[in-house]
Parts: sequence; C-alpha cells; structure tokens
Amino acid sequence: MSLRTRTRLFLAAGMGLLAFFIYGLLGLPPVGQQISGYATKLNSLTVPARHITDTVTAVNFDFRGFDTMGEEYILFTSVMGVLLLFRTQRDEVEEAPRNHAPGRQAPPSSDAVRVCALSLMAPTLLFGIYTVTHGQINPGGGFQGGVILATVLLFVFLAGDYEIFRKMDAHRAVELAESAGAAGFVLVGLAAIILNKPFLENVLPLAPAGTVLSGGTVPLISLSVGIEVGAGILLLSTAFLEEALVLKSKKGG
Amino acid sequence: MKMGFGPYVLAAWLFFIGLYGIVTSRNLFHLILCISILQSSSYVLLLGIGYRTGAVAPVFSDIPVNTPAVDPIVQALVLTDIVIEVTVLALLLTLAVQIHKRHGTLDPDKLSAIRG
Amino acid sequence: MIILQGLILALIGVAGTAVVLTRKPLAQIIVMSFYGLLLGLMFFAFQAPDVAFSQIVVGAVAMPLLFLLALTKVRRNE
Amino acid sequence: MPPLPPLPVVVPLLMAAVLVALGLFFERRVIEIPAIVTALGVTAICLILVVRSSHGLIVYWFGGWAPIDHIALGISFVIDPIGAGMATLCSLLVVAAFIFSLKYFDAVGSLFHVLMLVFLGAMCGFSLTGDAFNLFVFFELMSAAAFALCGYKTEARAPVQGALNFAVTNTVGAFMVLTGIALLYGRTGALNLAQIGQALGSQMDRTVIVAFTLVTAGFLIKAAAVPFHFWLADAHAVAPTPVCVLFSGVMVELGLYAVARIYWVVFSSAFSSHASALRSVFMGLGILTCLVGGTMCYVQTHVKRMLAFSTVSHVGVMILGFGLLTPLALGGMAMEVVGHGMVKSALFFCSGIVLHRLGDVDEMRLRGLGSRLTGTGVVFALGGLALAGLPPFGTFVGDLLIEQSARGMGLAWLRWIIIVAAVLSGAAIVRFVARAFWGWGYYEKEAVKGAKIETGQETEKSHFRSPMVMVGPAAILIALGIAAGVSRQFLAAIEASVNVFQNRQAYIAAVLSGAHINSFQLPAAQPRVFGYAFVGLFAVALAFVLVVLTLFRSQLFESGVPGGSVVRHGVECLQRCHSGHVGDYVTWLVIGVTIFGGALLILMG
Repeated sequence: MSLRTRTRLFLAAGMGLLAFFIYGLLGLPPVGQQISGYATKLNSLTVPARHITDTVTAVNFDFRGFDTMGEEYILFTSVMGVLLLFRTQRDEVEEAPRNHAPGRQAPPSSDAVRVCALSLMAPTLLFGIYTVTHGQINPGGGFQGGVILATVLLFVFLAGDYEIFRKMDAHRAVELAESAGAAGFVLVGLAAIILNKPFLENVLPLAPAGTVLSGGTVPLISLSVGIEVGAGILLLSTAFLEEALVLKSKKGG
Repeated sequence: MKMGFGPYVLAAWLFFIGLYGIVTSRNLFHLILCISILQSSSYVLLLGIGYRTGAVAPVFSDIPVNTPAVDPIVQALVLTDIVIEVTVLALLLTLAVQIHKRHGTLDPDKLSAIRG
Repeated sequence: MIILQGLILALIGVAGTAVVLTRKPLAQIIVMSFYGLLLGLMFFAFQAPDVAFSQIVVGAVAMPLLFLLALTKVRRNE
Repeated sequence: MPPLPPLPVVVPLLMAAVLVALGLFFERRVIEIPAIVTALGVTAICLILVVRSSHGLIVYWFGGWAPIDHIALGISFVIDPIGAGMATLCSLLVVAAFIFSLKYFDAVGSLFHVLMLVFLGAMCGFSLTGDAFNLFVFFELMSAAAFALCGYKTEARAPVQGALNFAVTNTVGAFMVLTGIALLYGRTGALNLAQIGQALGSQMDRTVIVAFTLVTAGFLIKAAAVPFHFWLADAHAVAPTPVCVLFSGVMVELGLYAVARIYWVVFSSAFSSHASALRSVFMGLGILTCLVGGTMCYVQTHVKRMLAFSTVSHVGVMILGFGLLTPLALGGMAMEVVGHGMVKSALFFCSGIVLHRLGDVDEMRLRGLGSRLTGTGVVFALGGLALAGLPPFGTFVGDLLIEQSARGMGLAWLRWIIIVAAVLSGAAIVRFVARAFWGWGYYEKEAVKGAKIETGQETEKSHFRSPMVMVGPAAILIALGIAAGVSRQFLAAIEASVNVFQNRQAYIAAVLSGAHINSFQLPAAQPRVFGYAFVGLFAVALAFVLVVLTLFRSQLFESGVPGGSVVRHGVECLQRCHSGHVGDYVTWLVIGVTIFGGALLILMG
C-alpha cells in the first residue's frame, strides 16, 4: 500500500475504533468516584497483616509478587535478547575502538565534566541504595533504585573516558549480577516451598511497621530486583554503547 | 467540579494517535516512540480507573491506616507495565539498529526482504 | 488540585500528539523526554508517587539514553 | 506431596538464570545437558499435573493469599486437564527442539538455550494462570523471548525485518489485551478471572463488549487469525527451525487457548443470550482464516513460509471449533491443537533437515535434489497428508468432531470450508515433496510466484548425513500425531476435559470458595469416528488431484487452465497484501478490530 492509501484506510477504520473505544469507556463509572473493593481491602490489610506502609510495594512484591517475578524476567529476557541480537556476527570484525577510527577522534572528557561526574557519584550511589532498601516504607523500591544504581556506573564513563570503562572488563561480573538478581527472586520464592508454604509466601519475622526490616522477605526481593534491574540497565546501555562506539564492519569489506 | 471522563478520553486519544503514528511512520525510531505513546494510553486509563477524588496516595508511613487512599493495585499494574514497556522498546530498538545495519535504511517503505 | 490535574491531562494530550507528529528523530527524542516528564507529573497529581518515580527514572534516564545511542550508531553507519 | 503447580514456571526460569552464569565459564555442551534435563523435568511435572487435575481443579494461591471474604487478593494458578495439557505440549516440543538443535546451530552460545527456557516457563505460566493481569505478564514474557529468538540470524536481511514485524504487531496486541483487562477491572473491580466472571454474572453492557473485543483481538493477533496473521508468515519464514516449531506448534494455539479460557470463565454467562451472534462473528472469522491461509499456503514455494500459512489455515479450523461454542466442537479444536502441533512440528523439523542437507528450502530450486533424503521425504509426505486429514491422524479426528458439531447445528456446509482449508495446505506440502524429493513436474521458469525471502543459512555448509538427533524428533512427533488420533482413551479424555473446561460454575466455585467439584467423567458412549474415514480419504484424494493438476498443468491443458487468469489475478491481489510492511500490517489490524467490534456491537447491542 502507498502511504496515502494506508493513511486513508487507517483514518476510516481508526476513527471507528476510537468511537468504539470511547463508547465502551463511557460505560465505566466516572473518574474519581469509587475504587474497587479489592483495592479497599488491600489498603486496609497491608499494614496490619504485612507491616508494610507503602501499599504499592506490598502489592508489587507480595500480594501480586508473582507478576513482578514475570516482569523481572521480561527485563532479563530483553537484556539477553539484546545481547543475542548485538553479538558480533561471523561475518564481522571488531575494528579498533573509535579513538583510532578516521575522523572520529573522541574528545577526552573535560575537567568540569569529570569533577561533576565524580562529585555526583557518591550521592547517587547512596540515593540508589536508599531507594532499593526503603521501598516497603516510602515510594521507591527495587526497580527505581536499580535504575539509579545503573546511572552511577555510567558516571564512571562520563568521568573517565570510554577506554577505561571498557578496560574495567566488568562485563562478566555484571552478567553474573544480572543472573544472580533474577535467580534471587525465584530463590526467595522457593525458600517458602522448602518450608512447606506456598511459593513466595513470607518466611521471615516481621519487624514493626516503618522500619527497614518491616517487610519480611520483601526487602530481600526488592534487593534482588534492584541488583537485576541495575545490572540489566547497565548491560543494555553498554551493549548500545559498544554498538555505537565500536566499529563493526564486514569481513573483507 | 468533577473529573468526569477526562482521563478516559485522553486515554482513547493517545490510543488513536499512537496507532496513527505507527501506521504513517517513515522511520523505525519514530515508529518505536509511537508505540511508547500507545503504551502510555494504558497508564492514563488505569490511573483514571483507580483514582478517587480527595483520597491520598496509598502510603501509610505518616498517616493513619484508615485514611481513604487511591487504588494501589492499578499503580502496581502501571509500574509493571512501565518496566515491560521500556524493556520491549529496547528490544525493538535493537532490531531497528540491526535493520539499519543490514538494509541501510530505517524507512519501512524501503524494506524489501520479505514479500508475498 | 482538579485544575492542575486537568491542565496536566491537556498538556499530555498535546505533547503526545506532538511526539507522533515530530518526524525528525533527534527533535522527537527531546519532545519524548518532555512527554515522559509530564507523565511523571501526572502520576504525582493522581497520588501515585511510586509510579511517578519509575516514570521519571525511565523517561529521564533509560529511554533517552538508549535512543540517543541508537541514533549515534545509525548516524555513524551513514 | 511436593507442591507442583508453580514448578513448570519457576524451574525453567531459575535454570535460565543459572545457564547465563554457566555460559560465562563453560562450553556450549555443558549448557545443553541441563537445558534438556530441565525441559524433560517440566514435561514430567506437567504430565503429573494433567493426571492430578483430572480429579478436580487444582487451585494454587501464590504467596498464600487465598481469598478473604470471597475477594481474591493474590494470584492463582487454576489447573485443569486442558491447561496442564497445553503446558505438557509446550514442554514436549521444547524437548524436541533442544534435541534437534544439538547438531543444528554451528555457532551458538548459551543465550539460545536461556531464551528457550524462558519461553518455556512463560508458555507454561500462560497455560496455567487464573489471573487476567498475570496472563498479560506471561503473554509479554513469551513475546519478549520470541522476538529475540525470531531475529536470531541477524546476519541476513530478512530475519531482522520479520522479527520487527512480529514484535510491533504483537506489542500492539499485548497493549490491546492490557486495555481490555483495564476495562474489565474498571467494570468489575477484579483481576482474578473467576472473580471477574462472578462479578459480571449475566449482565452485559457496552463496556463488556468493548473489553471482550480488545482482549479477544489482542489474543487473536497472537493466534494469527486473518486479518491479524501477517506477522506469522514473516516470523516463521525467518526464525531458526527449532523456534518455528514452538511458534507454530504451540504459541499460536496458546492465543486461541486464552480466548477460549477467558470466554468460558468470564463472558459465557454474560453473552449467553447472544450466543448465536457471537457464533456468526467467529464463523466469519474462521472461514476467512481458513480460506486466506489455505490459498496463501498453496502459492508459496519457500517451504517454511508455506508451513506458516498452513498454520494459518489450521488456525481457521480451530477458530471454527471454538466458535461453534459447543463441547463437541471444542473437543475437536483440542484434538486439532494436539494433532496439528505434532505434525506441524515434525514438518518444520523436516524442513530444517532439508536446509541442513541441501542448503536451500525453495521448492523450485530444490527440484529433484531431495531424492537422497528418503526418510525425510517419507515423514514430510506423511505430514502433508496428515494436514489434509488422513484418517488415523489427530488432525482427521479434530476436523471430524468439528464437522459433526456443525452438522448438529444445521451448518453442514462448514465441512466444505474445513476440507478446502485442509486440502489446500496438505496439497501444498505434498506438491513440495513431489517436486523436491521425487522430481515430479517440469522445470518452470515463472511458475507459481512464491514469496521473495532472503534468509541466511542456519548451518555452515551442506552436510552429507542427516544426524539421528534431527530425524528422530520428526519421526517421533509424526508417530505421536498418529497415536493421538488412534487412541480411544485419548479421545475420551479430551471429551471429559472439555466438559471441565466449559464448566464455569465449577471453576468459579473452586477458585473463590475452595469448593472441590470433580466434573471430570469419561463419557460412556464415545463418538465413533473411524466410520467416517472416507471423509479423510476423500480429502487426501482431492489433495493428490490438485497436486497432479498443478504440476502437470502445461501437459493437461494445452491452451491454458480454464479460468486460470481470474484465479491468478485474485491470488496476486492477496499476495500483494502480504507486503512485509509493518505499517500495512497495523492498518489491517485496526481494520480487523474495528470490524470485529462493530459486528459484535451491531449483532448484540
């Protein structure tokens, strides 16, 4: 189809779909009037039953923790998929890194950038760790903290230059962390099975609400999610960095 | 003053405009970002479903447990959805980069390896 | 509060449309980051701080980074 | 008694993470053994679950959050024989794919096995879960693994394009599923399927129709119903053979499984007074899928793409089986899923062997070259005949049950649609075998214009022997396809399982109140099917006639085939629609959803 035909066909059908969708939406109760009984139940149950003050974290890591396990594995799978798709092909050779590529002299980071990056590193690290470990009390948790932790290592890239970043050869360690994080979630769940409880049921004592250890196994899950997400985002960004900065060209061509 | 159906209509609009972008796209990166607009339609919809006027966020660290709060479940669903979205986008982006490597273009009109 | 919410929703509608209608990759990524930020604000305004946190982290860090790197790669190939 | 329900999901996922770590330190061979053992273990667990669930539904609450005051708080697995059976089929095919790939890929790291295990875990979770959002999560997990596996051969041009088309359309599909689930949540305040079903009861309104449309359309994209099927042929033509086996053998069918599951648990009561409207919509969809799939299959020369379109035509038959909304027809669909899954997987393995040995899969270029591959040729031909509906095969029994149910409803003419779909797809395979293995037909320069696909090699060079690990799985799967059709016990078990599957009350009671109802009863009088063997033989004869007419048409019709130009013109139009353009595909998808939803609204509202 030409772009024109396609646009016309789409507009005809899409308008219909839009009308159909809105028609269905208008059958729902208006926004802001009520929330489901399921939600009310969880809001009232979470603090007494689980000592977790952030209900969203409780839903994510406990009541519907199995969803989150699936979600973490989607991240894991995507990372592995990206690594698979970006692997150096048989018909490709990795050429010298960008510094030596003609006309591509990578400028070294300026001192100002270095100082900024270095001085931001420590607070970001702390913030990341805080976010991962306090998900059961405040907004935040493994996912958000994990992304923040990943940015810390990207500061290393900003502070130094890419060559140092590459030479750290942390790739293997990061991949190990990625698999450990993914496996960690499952292992916390399996611990319950070993103790003859349903998968993912809490097996640790609950400290009073509002403290770091209040969530039982939730902080452990949050930690493994944090590790997995941090490692995953790092692997993703380095895979794209490699792809962007290292010349891969066809053999003999 | 009431919220009415505002968020729902916005969700429907994002649904439509996202699909429009995908269909008319001339660049795969553009197409992928349109998918992300499409995805955000579901965030708005879910959030609208779980909202209660005048209620607080479902975090009870500083407030009594029986304070009316909004729906925590839709928030958890949106959280999950955001993670899913960004990871799937990364995969799509990788495929787009590989397409550019193999076909030398990002224009879907010029991809011709499969037909019939 | 409700005025703020309405305003953000309207802005999201406009920004979302702008993302779709911006056809230049680099400009689109910038509009997209702005759109992500607006989504984050909306989550705050609708009492969803957890989600807002994620959205900002993803919209401000992960997505633009990946897209910019992919764009760099593609530009280099040309 | 160890708690088995979570294991089919948890074990492969855990092993996937472990294999990533192992892959950093060890060779490929060290990865393969634990991968195969895991898949075998999952198969065994799923089989046990099939047996156990036949004594009553198994309900398993994750995190121990059983319902309080009849409100489901957590996520449940609800396992019945059909769901567990789907999981068994998935794991069985993964085992076969692993064994086949032992000698297949020359250069492969641990990532292939990692992704396959995740794929397995996701498919099992998808089959077993009783929660709407969890279904979506596993849908996405399945998709993420499938996208990456599909684009595996990044060195060629076609695979990356096919994978992108696949990924974009299925992401749109997943989004529709999620939107539909959100609507259901807004309407009922529940995410547990049983709870949604109970809350909806028999009330039907516009929100319910829109939600049903979105969820069903999303899953039908995965199931490759026309006009949502475009991605399937692209993905199958380019994915590595062991991956194709899973795509065609079970993944597509899982989409239909989800439609059926959600319909019976959630919507069947609300729609009960509109069943005939729903039936006509699904009949239309099924017929369209049968005919488009069959036609497109017959005009292909690229054998993997041919097999892909054959899957589309059989999906059409399965949609008819579901759409009749009767237990008998649903039993036919289940039989079709099993029979087709086995046979189609075997055929894909055969095409993989052909590619391995001869370095090509194009019918025209292969003419006569396959004569050395006697065993493969036999299995290939048998598979083709099975698709046409050769009697002892499961596909024959499935077709027949659907036909019988249709006749019971006064729709006897549906038989002809099913026969056309089966004959076209079977004849295409037989034609391929006749040309490639037996050297039939004459050299035709511009014969049937097949698809233009640039796929890469899967193995380094042409090989001189077909390894046992490649021929074995194909032969065993063909044998299983026969066994599924022959065994009377199997047929009886399917009938009984289908009754459990359609028992909405028992499902809801088991989930929300923990009631233990055993509705699994082997039927006393089993349907007699082999008396109708002539129907299958007739279809096979028809397929042979079609093949002979095609291959020798220049001899038989000196002055050109009567009406040939009209047919050719129509087919070329149809082929042009399969443009490989992702924007086109999404346009078709939107058109399809709009028509589907509009039809439901008009007929029901």
